[in-house]
Amino acid sequence: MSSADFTLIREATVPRLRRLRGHGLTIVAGLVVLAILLLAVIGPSISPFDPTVADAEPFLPPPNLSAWPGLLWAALSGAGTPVHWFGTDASGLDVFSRVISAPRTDLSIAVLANGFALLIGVPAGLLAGYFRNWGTETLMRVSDVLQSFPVFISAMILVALAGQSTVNIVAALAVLYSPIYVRLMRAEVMTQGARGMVEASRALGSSEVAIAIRHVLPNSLGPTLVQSSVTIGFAILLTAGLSFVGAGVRPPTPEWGLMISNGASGIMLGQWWPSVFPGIAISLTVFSFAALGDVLERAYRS
Amino acid sequence: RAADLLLLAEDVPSGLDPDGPSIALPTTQEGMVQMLEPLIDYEPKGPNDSGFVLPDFSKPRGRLLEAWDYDPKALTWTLHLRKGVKSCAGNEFTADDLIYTYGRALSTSGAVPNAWFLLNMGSIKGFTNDVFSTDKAVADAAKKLGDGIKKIDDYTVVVQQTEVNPLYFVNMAVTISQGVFDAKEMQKHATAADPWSHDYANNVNLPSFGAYCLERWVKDSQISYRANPNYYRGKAFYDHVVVKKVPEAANRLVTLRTGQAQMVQGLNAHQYDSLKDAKGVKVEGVLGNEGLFVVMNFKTKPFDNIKLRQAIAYAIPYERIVQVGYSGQAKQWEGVIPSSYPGFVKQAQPYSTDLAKAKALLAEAGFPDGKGLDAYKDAFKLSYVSEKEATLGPVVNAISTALRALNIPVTLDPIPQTQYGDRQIVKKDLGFAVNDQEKPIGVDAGYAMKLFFVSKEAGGINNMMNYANPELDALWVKAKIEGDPAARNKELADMQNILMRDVAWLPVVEFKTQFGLSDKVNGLTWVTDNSPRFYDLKN
Amino acid sequence: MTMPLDATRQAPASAGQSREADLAPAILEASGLTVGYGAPPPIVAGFDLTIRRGEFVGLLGESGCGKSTAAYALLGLARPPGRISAGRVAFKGQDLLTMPAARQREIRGKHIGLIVQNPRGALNPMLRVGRQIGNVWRAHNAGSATRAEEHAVEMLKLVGINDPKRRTEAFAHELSGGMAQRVLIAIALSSTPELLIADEPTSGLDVTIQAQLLDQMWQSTRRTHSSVLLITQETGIVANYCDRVLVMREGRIVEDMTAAAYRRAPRRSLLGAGNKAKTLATPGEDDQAAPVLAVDHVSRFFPVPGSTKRVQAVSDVSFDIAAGETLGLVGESGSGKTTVGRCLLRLIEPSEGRVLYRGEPLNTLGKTGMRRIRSKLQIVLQDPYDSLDPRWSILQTLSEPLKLHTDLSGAGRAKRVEELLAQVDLPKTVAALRPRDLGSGALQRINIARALACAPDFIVLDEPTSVLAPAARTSLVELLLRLQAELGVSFLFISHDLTTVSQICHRIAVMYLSQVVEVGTTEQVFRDPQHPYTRALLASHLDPHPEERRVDRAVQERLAGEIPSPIDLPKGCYLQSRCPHAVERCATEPQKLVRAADGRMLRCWRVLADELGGSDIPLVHDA
Amino acid sequence: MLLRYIGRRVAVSIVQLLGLVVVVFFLIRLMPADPVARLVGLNASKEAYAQASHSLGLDQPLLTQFLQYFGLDGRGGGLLEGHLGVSWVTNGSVLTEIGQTLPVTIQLLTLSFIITLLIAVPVGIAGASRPGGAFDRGVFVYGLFGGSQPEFWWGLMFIFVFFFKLGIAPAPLGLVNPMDMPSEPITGFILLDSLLRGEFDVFLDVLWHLALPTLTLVFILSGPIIKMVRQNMVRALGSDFVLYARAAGLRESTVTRYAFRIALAPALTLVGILYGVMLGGAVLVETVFSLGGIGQYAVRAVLAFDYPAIQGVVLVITSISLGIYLVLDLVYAVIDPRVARS
Ligand SMILES: Nc1ncnc2c1ncn2[C@@H]1O[C@H](COP(=O)(O)OP(=O)(O)OP(=O)(O)O)[C@@H](O)[C@H]1O
Ligand SMILES: Nc1ncnc2c1ncn2[C@@H]1O[C@H](COP(=O)(O)OP(=O)(O)OP(=O)(O)O)[C@@H](O)[C@H]1O
Ligand SMILES: [Mg+2]
Ligand SMILES: [Mg+2]
Repeated sequence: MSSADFTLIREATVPRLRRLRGHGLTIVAGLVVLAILLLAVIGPSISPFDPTVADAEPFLPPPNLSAWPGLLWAALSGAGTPVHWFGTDASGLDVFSRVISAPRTDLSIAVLANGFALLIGVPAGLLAGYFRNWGTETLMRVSDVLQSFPVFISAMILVALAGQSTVNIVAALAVLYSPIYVRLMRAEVMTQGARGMVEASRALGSSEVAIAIRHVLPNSLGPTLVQSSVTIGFAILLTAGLSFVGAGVRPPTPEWGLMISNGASGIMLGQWWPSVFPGIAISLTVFSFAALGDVLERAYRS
Repeated sequence: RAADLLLLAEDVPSGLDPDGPSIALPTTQEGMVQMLEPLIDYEPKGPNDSGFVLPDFSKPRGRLLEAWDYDPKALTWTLHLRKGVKSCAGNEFTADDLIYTYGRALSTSGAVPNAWFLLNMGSIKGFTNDVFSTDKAVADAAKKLGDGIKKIDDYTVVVQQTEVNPLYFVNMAVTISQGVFDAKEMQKHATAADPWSHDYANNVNLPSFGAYCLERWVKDSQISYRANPNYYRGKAFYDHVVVKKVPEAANRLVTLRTGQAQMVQGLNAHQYDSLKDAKGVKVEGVLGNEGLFVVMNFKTKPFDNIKLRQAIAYAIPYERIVQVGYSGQAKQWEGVIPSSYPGFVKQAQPYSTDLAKAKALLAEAGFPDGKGLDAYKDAFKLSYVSEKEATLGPVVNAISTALRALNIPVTLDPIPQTQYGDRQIVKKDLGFAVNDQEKPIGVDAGYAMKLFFVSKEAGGINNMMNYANPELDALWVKAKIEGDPAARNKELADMQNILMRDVAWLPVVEFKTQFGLSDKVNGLTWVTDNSPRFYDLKN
Repeated sequence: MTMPLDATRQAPASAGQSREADLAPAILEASGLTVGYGAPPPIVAGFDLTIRRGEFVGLLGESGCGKSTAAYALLGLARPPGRISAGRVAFKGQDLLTMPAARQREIRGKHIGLIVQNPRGALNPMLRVGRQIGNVWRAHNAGSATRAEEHAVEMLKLVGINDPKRRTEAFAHELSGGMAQRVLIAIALSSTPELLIADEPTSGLDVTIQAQLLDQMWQSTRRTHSSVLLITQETGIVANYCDRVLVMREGRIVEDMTAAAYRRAPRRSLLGAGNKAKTLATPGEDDQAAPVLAVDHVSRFFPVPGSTKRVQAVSDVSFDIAAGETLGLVGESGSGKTTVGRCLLRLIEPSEGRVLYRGEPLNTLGKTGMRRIRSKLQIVLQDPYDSLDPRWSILQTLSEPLKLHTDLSGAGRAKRVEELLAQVDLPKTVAALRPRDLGSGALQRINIARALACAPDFIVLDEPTSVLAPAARTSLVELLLRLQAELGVSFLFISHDLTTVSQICHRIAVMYLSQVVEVGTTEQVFRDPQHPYTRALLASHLDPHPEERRVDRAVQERLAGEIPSPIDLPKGCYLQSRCPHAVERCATEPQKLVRAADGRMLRCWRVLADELGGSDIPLVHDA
Repeated sequence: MLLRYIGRRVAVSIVQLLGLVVVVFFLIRLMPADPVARLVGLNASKEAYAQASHSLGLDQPLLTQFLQYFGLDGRGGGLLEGHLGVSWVTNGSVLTEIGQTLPVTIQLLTLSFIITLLIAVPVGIAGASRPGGAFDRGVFVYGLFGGSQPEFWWGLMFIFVFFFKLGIAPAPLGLVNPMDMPSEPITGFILLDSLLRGEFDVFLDVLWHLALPTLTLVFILSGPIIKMVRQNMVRALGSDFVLYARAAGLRESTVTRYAFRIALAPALTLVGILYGVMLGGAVLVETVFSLGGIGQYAVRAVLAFDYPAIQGVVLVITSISLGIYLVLDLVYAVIDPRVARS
């Protein structure tokens, strides 16, 4: 036989990477996400002030832009006293230290909430998509209801009644986000379950559970992973909103949403810095996660 | 439009029934006091330096009462009612209205027996705990107005006390629960299921003899009043007053600054401070009866340790809290009752910020350098009301920063008002909390003692920190029925000294009750319920 | 026929007039046409072609060589993000690419009609087809909306749709593939274009439908003397319909010859590479007595959701397969072939009847018993890529059956995988690759290797070659033959492709609408088909015929319409509505599969009667 | 057929809602919170507490409370008769209160969604018509940006700029000037009511007051919707049937219409889902602009542990969301025949 009827190593893998390149935006988004991840790890340890110690003057404005180069030089060369780069807030907490320490909180809430939502949604979606019976139908109807829940209000109820703690926020968000994954997973499992590979494996004598877990599950995770990126972004926003109505994380934990909502009214008094800097940080982060989700989606589709 | 007033508030009344479910909300009380007319109040003392008119607590004056007589031997009060007072509905005020009001209080038919409570506190005959008896017959019998309250004629009522108790008279001034209903109007809306018209008062109107009548009320949004044209003290200057709910403090602030509202409330000190330099507006404030204190629960280890409590008292950064938390509009609180109240006793040696002393006391308490406190991490969760983050945030941050500097493992624990209330009042399990909302509404040191400090066994009511000191209780037993004012004052002063020594509360600051006003609005008066009286406002 | 024909262009439909076409003026000329989709290289590069008036031109090319791209480019179009970057297209001498947009639009649709590969996708899913035909017609002709509707009905009738009025109300998804393709033809022909471009108009359709459609197209265009560019991958199609044949490779035309020359030329190109299949291995005689697999009156129906009716996918099918034998299962789409194949392995439980493996009924087996037998009965599916887990390496894939049915160690499995790869002629380096790195021919070999992993006795091959390129198809057939000779395994070979079936099968079973209608040896079925359905099927088969084109031949055995839905099956003969020989009795009398004198099984009383006593059915023998 | 489908869907939804009520009822009562304390305030004598507890019915066994809520205890007036109970804070009927607050939110959302669609659809289509062009890139970036902003912050920002600094927007005091005496509601939707009464000045005034909240919502919502429209349009324009329509010589406008119709369905789904989410999610904008909608009502109910109000809000919003999904499915079936027949 000749090699004419099969090609080894198609070029398919090359353009996939090339497609990722697509927008310059992708790089920016990727860098921001990396930076945020990095800050989540080292943020608190590199912040010039303890982000929870309130002993500075309240409402110190950030230094003038023209003074930054000099101050920066002084800071880097180890001379001079630490500077409140982004000013201080109503309590006299250092805004800069809090902005760079916040990713640890925000990301752990968002990532954990998303992770638990996946933990609930993925198996449920797999069950519902692969084994279609009245039990899984009921599961879907329950998931419908969960999905029609007013997410924000429900999160608030859970947090307000169960107590304002990170654990409760994570739990609330996880429960409320899981139906999205049930749905996505189920749809994808139904497509994947109809593929020949399933039939082939069944013909080989694999058990249904083995097929579901070994073939269908891994091949169905794509859309959920794409969605994860978006969900993580939204979870960060939602946490911020919860803080605004007083059901967010516990102060003085450095968290962007809390900073924005506590500082928001300061805008009216001309004290913009306590909320604008975390505002920029949150926008940039959510934007980058969304952009990354978009890139992933395009990569997944092609 | 000169006679219009727009007040921007954090909320509007949720109900207007003094025995209704929302009576504990200040914004609800604010609505009631405009329409309910009290029996007495206090003569004004003249404005303070910011323009606020304060009362002279030594000069009670009649409102619905023209005069009153007290017979100490018979323990009876003869109330002479004012003639020619007309309600919003045009009904004339008579003894029947007062009898109705007391009868309603005794019926304890509302969600909360608030009116009953103040009369019970005043030892009025017939106002006993029997009304709550689980034996229905006993309860029903107790709910009938007996000879404790007697109508003599249309303008005279006699009230019988069971023991010497000055609190009856003090409490008469508490408009929100002792104000008098327009009985005719109320009875019009009574139903078989609701003979005391709670539904009507909660949801529709509060008919009374006050300065204002309800015009329109949309719960959760706004309430507007018209001046009562029949008001016996003369029609109010502001004919039309609207209170609008604006949840965002910042919006209230900027709207006042643009001149589109005449009055705002519920800002934090920093925000009020920012109004001071603005054109066309002013801020009026009074160190009235609001104070902030730290509660350390005697049932929660290690707060049962007096040395530790004292160490904490010396560690509190009083000055920073005055400056950062209240923009200077506060002062250190050196007693346990408001310093403006008669009978206030200043601490002989006030606690001050003294870290050396704090450290020494900490060591004495058995925790040198904070060692060993880590075991009590949970106890050091500093609770406060999460809705008050804007005001309390800087305060609790200052406290926790200061205490952590002494290696005391403080964390912050904001909880919703409701939950806070539940744990403070019912469960009494708040270990470590910051509180800025408890004030004795009755202007009397004894009222404060009974309400906050006396143990349950000795007839105390609230005692959120589970403080029980037989010495204090013994003094109260005497003071409660002390007929001689001087002797009573002495006993109450002793009690205050004991409380401060024991750090039963850790008083931190007294802060100003403030309002933002258009500079055209004058005459703001202060009443112990901290609600402004629109009637007193003038150009 | 009510087609509004242009009188001046009308010419009598006649065969063999292609010679004059060379002299006729060019309708469409393309030169140096280049189209790319963003990333280089261009997909169509330096494409030249000329089509003359009245010419029927075939364009032959492998999948992916750029045929469809070129077809659209000839109309000045490219699918985003594609762009025509160079070249010229002239329609009757006018440059199509540079003319104003309005004029371009006029040419598209009015002067050049297009029919495409995936007809259902080309129709707007949200508009009724009548509207769509009307919309196109109104874009090029003055007329009211009502007139357009009427025209749509006429056009549908013209392209052979029954009950055209009702069909104008249908949406694309409600049409069968064949019907949708007819709608496209109706659209393309609605303004009597001078040139029709047909891009693989019949791929994915049954041979019976394919023949109907191509015949129809041929007739319509001949009648109007229009030109046709017929794009296809099937040598049979070009050989049977075209006057001239172009061969395209990698984006350009590489050969251009007359159809006659093409038919006579030896098959050099990989397209249609020779029928050099080896002779079949004969199955072992002694095994004949006890078949490996016996199908015993198997039926299978599916409930129709929300109704008490049921889909009769398989009715009362019986046959045996001997050791080392290949049984071909042919029949139109939807006739139940796949369901039969699945029933054999209990991938679908038969509703009635049983399947016996070496005399042991499978339906009574428990879980463990079935698992044991699974290693002996295997299946290879149609789409090789779809049947493999894209995330697994070939090694993992081929290890799966070994893990299930053997207790080989990791190293033992790797060794066995190497053997398997060698068996299907793949280098062992393939083991490390993933499915996406392999072409479909190689993938199908992997599938076969997986089926072979546990040394099965029997494999169901469900259209294993249908998605393969012709060259890969041939080599796969060779592989299967060799494997059978080496391993003695039996096959059930399900296919539409009669050429392949004739090369590989010992015996053939023909299915129609859930029933088996004829079973016989390959020789019997191909040389002397008996059942009317078998005959029509074979007649529709487009084999490159060296002398004659189908269109030049005499009247063919032909079936009317399309396979009916298997929900409300007729009482009598299932073929009765389409059969050219049906008489009254066919409508009432259920047909039984009966053994005829020459040993074959038949399900047609008329044929059987004919054989016994003589009938008037003219048997057409395809040489 | 369609009617039966609707009937079945509605029946399923009702069962779902009943299940929901049951779960919510017990769930909030399991939470470590006690609503009674808020009532009694400082006067928390044992007696007062018991009294308050009794007045809320909380001294009854859980099951009795539950039966009462549903109106199954023989006294009637429960959920099954359409009553949502009495608020523990205001003592008013929850149904009436929701009836007052819900129209505010619906009005705001509907207006915002209409404007969003009016902007997002043309912008999305314009972006899709030249994929990869400068405009398209801008549209794409905005699509991502808009959806990733904290709306309350922008709301405050807009107030600061447009009201406080520039003075061109009304004070954030709700829908009407608080000093004006609005007429009694007819439908509860002020915009509609004013038109019904012929009060055009009121209509315009309300629109003016809605300008900033609507701007805020449009700013946020247009992001994802533009993104969706653009993406679907790009996909539709690249589809076989559009290419074929071009090849058949159809006018560009017809071709765009073809593509648009198929791009519409998923965009509508997104609008529906967002609408459902925003019913509760609009609370932030409502709070910032003092609009007093259902979101704000919910916040108050939650913070006050007003169980009947919480249950009412959750039930109403969830029913509306389920209703929207149902309507969406039907609309989908109408615009896309493929769905209808399957
Ligand atoms: N929209 C597109 N974007 C990128 N590449 C494309 C696009 N459409 C087609 N191609 C590439 O162009 C090549 C030729 O495609 P085309 O559809 O013209 O081939 P074809 O000869 O018609 O194939 P087939 O016989 O399978 O229909 C293919 O390799 C395909 O990958
Ligand atoms: N799971 C199922 N549910 C309902 N109907 C089915 C199912 N599987 C197959 N059918 C129906 O049974 C009939 C036979 O289908 P089957 O796939 O066996 O035909 P086929 O001959 O293999 O067709 P093709 O050549 O297209 O593969 C068809 O009408 C099909 O619609
Ligand atoms: Mg093609
Ligand atoms: Mg098949």
